[in-house]
Amino acid sequence: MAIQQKTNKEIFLNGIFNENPIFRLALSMCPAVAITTNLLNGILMGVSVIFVQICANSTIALLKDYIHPRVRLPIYSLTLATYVTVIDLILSAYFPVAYGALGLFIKLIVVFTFITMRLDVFARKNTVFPTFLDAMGMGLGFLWGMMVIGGVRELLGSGTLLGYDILGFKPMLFFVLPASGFFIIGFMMAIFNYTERIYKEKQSKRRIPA
Amino acid sequence: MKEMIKIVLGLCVTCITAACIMGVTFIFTSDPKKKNEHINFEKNMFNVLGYNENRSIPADLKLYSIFRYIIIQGDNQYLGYAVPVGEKDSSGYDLLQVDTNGNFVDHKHLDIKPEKVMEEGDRTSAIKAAVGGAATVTYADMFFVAKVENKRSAFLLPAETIGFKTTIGFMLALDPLYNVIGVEILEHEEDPGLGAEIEQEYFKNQFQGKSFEKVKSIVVIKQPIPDDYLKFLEKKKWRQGEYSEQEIKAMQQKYQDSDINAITGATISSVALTNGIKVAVKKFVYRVKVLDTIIMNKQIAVAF
Amino acid sequence: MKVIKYAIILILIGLICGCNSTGDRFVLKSKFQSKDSITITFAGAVDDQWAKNKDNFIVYEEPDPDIRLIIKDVLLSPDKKSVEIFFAEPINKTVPHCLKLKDISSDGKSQGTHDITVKKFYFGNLINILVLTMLVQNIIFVKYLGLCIYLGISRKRAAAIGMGFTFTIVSFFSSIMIWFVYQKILIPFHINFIQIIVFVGLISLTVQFVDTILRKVNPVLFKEFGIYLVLVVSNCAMLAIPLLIAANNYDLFESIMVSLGGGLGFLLALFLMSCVQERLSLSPIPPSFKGMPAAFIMTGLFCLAFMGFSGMALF
Amino acid sequence: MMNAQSEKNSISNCLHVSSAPHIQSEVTISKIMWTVVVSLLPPLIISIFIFGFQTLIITLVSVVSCVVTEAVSQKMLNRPVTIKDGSAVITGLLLAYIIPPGVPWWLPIPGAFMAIYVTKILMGGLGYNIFNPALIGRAFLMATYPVALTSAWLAPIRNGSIFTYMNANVDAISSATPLYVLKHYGMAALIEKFGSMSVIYTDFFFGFRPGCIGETSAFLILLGGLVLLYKKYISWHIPVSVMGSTALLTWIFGGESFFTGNPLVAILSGGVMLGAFFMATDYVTSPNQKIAQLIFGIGIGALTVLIRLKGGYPEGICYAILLMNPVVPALDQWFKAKRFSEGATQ
Amino acid sequence: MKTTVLNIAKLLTFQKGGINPPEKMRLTKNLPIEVMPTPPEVAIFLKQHVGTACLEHCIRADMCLHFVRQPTDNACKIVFKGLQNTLYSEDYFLNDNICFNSSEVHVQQEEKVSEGDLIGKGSKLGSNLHASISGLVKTISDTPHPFGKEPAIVLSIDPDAKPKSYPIVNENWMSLSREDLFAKIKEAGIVGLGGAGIPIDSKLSVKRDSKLDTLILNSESEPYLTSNYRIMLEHAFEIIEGAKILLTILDIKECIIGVENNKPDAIIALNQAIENDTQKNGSKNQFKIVVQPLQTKYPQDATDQITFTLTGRIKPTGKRISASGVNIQNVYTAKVIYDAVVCHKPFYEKVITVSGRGIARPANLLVKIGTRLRDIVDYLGGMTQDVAKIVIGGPMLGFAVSSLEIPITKTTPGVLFLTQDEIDIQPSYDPCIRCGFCLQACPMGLEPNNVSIYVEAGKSADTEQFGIMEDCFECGCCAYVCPSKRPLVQFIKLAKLKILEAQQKKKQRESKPKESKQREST
Repeated sequence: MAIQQKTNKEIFLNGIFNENPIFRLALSMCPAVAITTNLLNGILMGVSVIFVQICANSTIALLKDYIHPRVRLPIYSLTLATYVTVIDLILSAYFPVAYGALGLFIKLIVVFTFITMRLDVFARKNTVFPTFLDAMGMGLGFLWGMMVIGGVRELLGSGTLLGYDILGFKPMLFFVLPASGFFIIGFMMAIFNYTERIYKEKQSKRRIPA
Repeated sequence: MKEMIKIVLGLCVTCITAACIMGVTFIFTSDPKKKNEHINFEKNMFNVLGYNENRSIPADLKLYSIFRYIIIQGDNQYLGYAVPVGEKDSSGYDLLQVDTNGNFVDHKHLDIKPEKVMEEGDRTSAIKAAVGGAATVTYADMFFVAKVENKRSAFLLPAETIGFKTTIGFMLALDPLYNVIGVEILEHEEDPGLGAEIEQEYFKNQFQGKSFEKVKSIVVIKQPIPDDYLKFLEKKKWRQGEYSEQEIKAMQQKYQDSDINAITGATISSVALTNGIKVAVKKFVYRVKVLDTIIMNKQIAVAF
Repeated sequence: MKVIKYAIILILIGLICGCNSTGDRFVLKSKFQSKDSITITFAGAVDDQWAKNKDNFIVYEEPDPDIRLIIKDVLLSPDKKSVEIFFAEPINKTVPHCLKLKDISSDGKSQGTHDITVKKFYFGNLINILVLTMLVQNIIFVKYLGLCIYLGISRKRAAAIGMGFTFTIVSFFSSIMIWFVYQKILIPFHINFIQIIVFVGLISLTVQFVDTILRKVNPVLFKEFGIYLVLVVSNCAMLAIPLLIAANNYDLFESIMVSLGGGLGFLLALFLMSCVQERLSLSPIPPSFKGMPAAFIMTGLFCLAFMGFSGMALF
Repeated sequence: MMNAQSEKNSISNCLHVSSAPHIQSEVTISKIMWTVVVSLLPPLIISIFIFGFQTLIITLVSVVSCVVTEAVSQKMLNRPVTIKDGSAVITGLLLAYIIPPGVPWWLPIPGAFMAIYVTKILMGGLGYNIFNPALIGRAFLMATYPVALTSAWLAPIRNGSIFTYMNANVDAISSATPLYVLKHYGMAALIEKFGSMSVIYTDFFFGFRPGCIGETSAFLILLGGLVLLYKKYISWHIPVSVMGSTALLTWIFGGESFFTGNPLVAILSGGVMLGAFFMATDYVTSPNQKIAQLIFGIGIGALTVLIRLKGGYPEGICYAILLMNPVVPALDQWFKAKRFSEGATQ
Repeated sequence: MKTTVLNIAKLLTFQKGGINPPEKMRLTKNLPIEVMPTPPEVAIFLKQHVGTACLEHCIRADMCLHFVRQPTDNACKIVFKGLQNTLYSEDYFLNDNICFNSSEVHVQQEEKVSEGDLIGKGSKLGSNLHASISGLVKTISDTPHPFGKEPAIVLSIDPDAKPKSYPIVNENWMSLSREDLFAKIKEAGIVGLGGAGIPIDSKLSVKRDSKLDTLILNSESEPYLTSNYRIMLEHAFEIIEGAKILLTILDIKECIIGVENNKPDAIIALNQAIENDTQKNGSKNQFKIVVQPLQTKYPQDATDQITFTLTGRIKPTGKRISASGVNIQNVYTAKVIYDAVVCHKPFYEKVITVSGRGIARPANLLVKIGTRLRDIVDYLGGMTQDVAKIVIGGPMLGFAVSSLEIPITKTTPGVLFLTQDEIDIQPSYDPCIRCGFCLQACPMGLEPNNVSIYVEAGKSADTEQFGIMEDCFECGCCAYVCPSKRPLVQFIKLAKLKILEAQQKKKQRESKPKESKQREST
């Protein structure tokens, strides 16, 4: 299989940069826009996603021989829904304040396209360890994205980071509003595109003398 | 056919496993969840009573909860108050049935354990059982009585009002003479930077120390808060010992009868909260007076 | 299109049945007049004497039967067929008010005591919910849900409209089903913690259902909308509507309105974005911003525009 | 006179060769834009007399920041710098005109960035923006500094001292706008606050009322609008339909009962005039065909009245235009010019 | 009389669009037609007209002259620069397609010819060519042409030859049959003088449609050009007679002459001629010829527009104008036909307007076909220093040229020497601001703005939806009104080219599978 030619490191890093679910694939943007008003929310959401993704991916990778391909999508939903319910219950029990902010979006992890996509594209065809790495990479990619957006918004919107006063004043209230998430994601994507372009240009320049 | 059976079996097994996992998690998390909720609620209550890092909670502070129900029996409407009775640690709950004119109707014992009383389902079914028969019982609201050294120190009442966008939930603390001790915003969805400022100390602390007489006719004015008062209201910024007890009292007295200064740019939210507090206090005081009169007259051994 | 037409007719019938009149023979109509008065219209002329006596009227808010509102004044209209009751303080129109009219005397005859409830027009409330969920709480520009599909589909206008309609239809049927299941099964049995799994299942079921029916009834329409049905299943906006309904404890008609409003709001957002995307595809956007980044920033601008609706209430 | 023979060599150097047509009308973008700028200036001058000298400072800051943003961003993107065509100046002027006069002087700067860079340059530059840049700038400021944008109103100066408000505490002299009074306290309160009805009409017409910097003087805006109409740079369809529908719908729904609203006050007391003449008519963000323009204008009027009467803000024209802007591509496609050959008899 | 013409309250005009550019007729309006002395050398192109047969060639050659076109010997560099990047660039070799509808050479090198001799024979869509001067055939070779270079017969003058005169020989043309008249016209090598220059015989020999009922004579409505006006003024009688000949050939009775009301004198003159004619012929006159004053508006002379204006008929998309039951000719064509029929004079000299501030002495000149611009410039006293553009034809439709070696053809209505301030050349253009001016100006109801935006975005092939292939006749109204000074006509030309390419590719793709299938079957 073509996928297995990749080294473990590549599999791991793939989700973080090349196929970053937020900035490159532009999937599952709803929480990235709606709840990243501060860094903590971003981290919590990211961690929940990592949890669900690792569990679901490993489960599917373990059980892939027993899943009939015809009913694979319902099974995916079921698996995801189970883990989402678990994390939902846990968060509501132990992090009631954060749960108030994340509430709906924790439940919506069920329909996160990129998780289902990874289940179908990767977990179904690979053994447990690479799947775990892939899930970890993807999850970390998501977490990283959420942290960046959350951090920028918290800093610019309320002048704090993780609740600690950094700037001492509130520069732009706009960044507390969810609408600002769109702008930040847009600009982050543009930065990604720009770096990629520069990188490719450099590579092609290197190739020419060789 | 064989495939069909295989698929069905596989799905069944998955469903059962999923159900097991969820069930187990639910069982493990339900108790801490409730506990957390309770703690959170209590924290809010203590906050609004003014207990914080600087002012510790007295050891003998006790909170008693009173629930109000609307009971409809045939054509008649009654109010039912589930009140804690018994001298020590509220050993049980009784139901006081009052008609709409404030006259005592009935007094029944409720078959419910004190620790279960916060559970709405259990409580309602206990009241239903006590009232019996064809009556409809609907939960209306609740309030708390705080007792320190066996004396009523405060009433706590959660209430809500319609704000600029959605409902604003808040908790009010009144002293035994119905003067406002404090206000705490529990939930709201006002605009950040505008209506959301109702959460800020400088706004909500304005209600502190307002007398009942003033609250009855309190209005919102569109003037900025005087500088000294503003500094006083921003409690978080108080440094240790900035204000002595006398100074605090003096400030409170100075602004006791002033109206509420609106938040700049969010008059609607300010007015909504102020009116909500006004209405809630008026209704509550009326009811507490009725309840107290009945308890006095009938000599019921309530815990609060 | 026929399906939509029938659905609209059904809803209208439901709404008309759902409207409530006072159900009283002598008292015809009652409504909130101004911010501190209520008007009652009678079938016949009432006596001056009766109307002037403030004690004949008892008014209270429904949840607080023990607290009577203080009546400042009662005005009888010239034709004596309607009465306007003024209160000392502004009334809270969001709560239903109960009125007790003691021994109404009309032409000397007693018409007996009447109990009526004054509340906001139910139909108006429903329309309010519809418009609010569509514009003020727009599922994409204010709630930020369903973005994957929104960004994926909105490049072509025909696709956007197809997706929007499919979404509306599915959300309409699924939310009816979900409302019954949630209110009649999950809540009574205290198993609402498995709502996610149930809702996902029911939505898939609805999609399958719509798919089958559409295939049989209108193959042309199916050809047009069929491809979007699959996408609807894995759409977080689709799941969010029942979750919102469940969280707010709406009644059946309100749920229907929320689902329709959500669907139409989604359609509106997709339509607007598709119009804009067609223009964006012709613009010389800086290369780094081409594609997704521009679409995101454009959505952000839409959000800014939709802030104009915030705080809106129709009735 | 040169000899044709000797001319032959030099001729290909100096002769232009291009495809027909070889003549062009004298109207250019810069001509249109600078005419708009000029017709926008009278409201600024009167605002200095009404609200004081700081309105000039705010307007200057706004214009300069818009122009600088445009120049810098175009430089960074390696595109021709087009600040000379005046479109950035218009955006700057309009942005300043729709914010209250009592705001801090630096406030337009973030708005200008949003208006010029995000709304215009990122979407492809002049001609490709979907939303009106100035209005997006205002909506952004509204979301970012809501307190300043909703409360920094000033009472008009009548004693002629234009330096009255310089360095003054804005809160102390703020005054509610007529629309705010109308929305929250009703018509009676408006009359009580501003004097009799006739005083309201004359004061509002000439601009002696609290409001945004450039929106108060209906008279001067009308003057500027008429210049543009006379020059045929805009057609009457959009301004008339915006103002007409606003007036009509206010008359129907604006009062205590139906058909009792005051349409004249509705038009004079907010930004409807400025919006109708200078913002809704922006070429880029308005439809081309006459019917589409009428629909566009009526849509703006209806949304304005909806937001004013039922919405959370006292004034709705800004958001109404912004909400109608994305509909323009669809309107353009639905209402196309009638093709000549369409009327053909087969 | 003059006032009555101007006072007509509502003059006829076409449905929508159109522009009113400054007329600029004053330069040459009052100058009578002046006969230019015979030049020492003329070059007569074998192909005298643009023709519609090779659309692609015309578009390609004319499209991209946007800023610089560098004609080399037989190729030109076509460059069209967009705002962001180059939209189109091609080295175009002119020899590829030029042999369409040109005439066959009928003389040999060094052969001696006299004025009016047949030197080229028209075949298919070509027309007869006649020697415009007496002298020697110097060479038959490539000569500069507005589109590059094309083969031409070059004649050098025989200084001793006397100018030939053509007395009236056939005043009673009425007695001739239709076929004879037709043959005479064909023989004279007349082409339509309105624009495209299609040979008159093909214009008149369209399938005889029973619907055909009206002959329309139009005149130029472009600024600067006054040759038609002078012809109408000075040769009104010939025009009326020519119209009658045309009516006879077409076998119809009705003729409408549309004249814009900025030429009141011409209207009077033509009316006078018609009056004289009726007086002379009395009851014998079976033709109905009327002069219709029209509102001054460009493009009043375009086929679709003049048909609608005068008859209210609209040409269906994709059909020829004869489907509307009208035949349209230029007034000058009528005059030339009169010459050919009544005087047996072949068409080898024509009246052109030489105008613009760039020429020392503007004039209405009667010149020989094939006269080089250089000779005209010399005759009129040279160019001024600030001439910036030389245009063959009117300012709206003409071709800019870069060389004075280019000769006059049968279709040339005038030569303009324009100065900098007359053309107002912009170094570049701006993006479209969607002002919609072009939508209002387009007489065909098209969307030039959208076409240009699509082309700039690299989606030229998608512009077929805007109907430019069927309806746009590149009148230039859109580009005239555009405040961004966008070269909209070039954009449209480029779009047309790309559409043609796409269509050809599609055809190839469609035909290929068929071939392969056939191969499979065999």
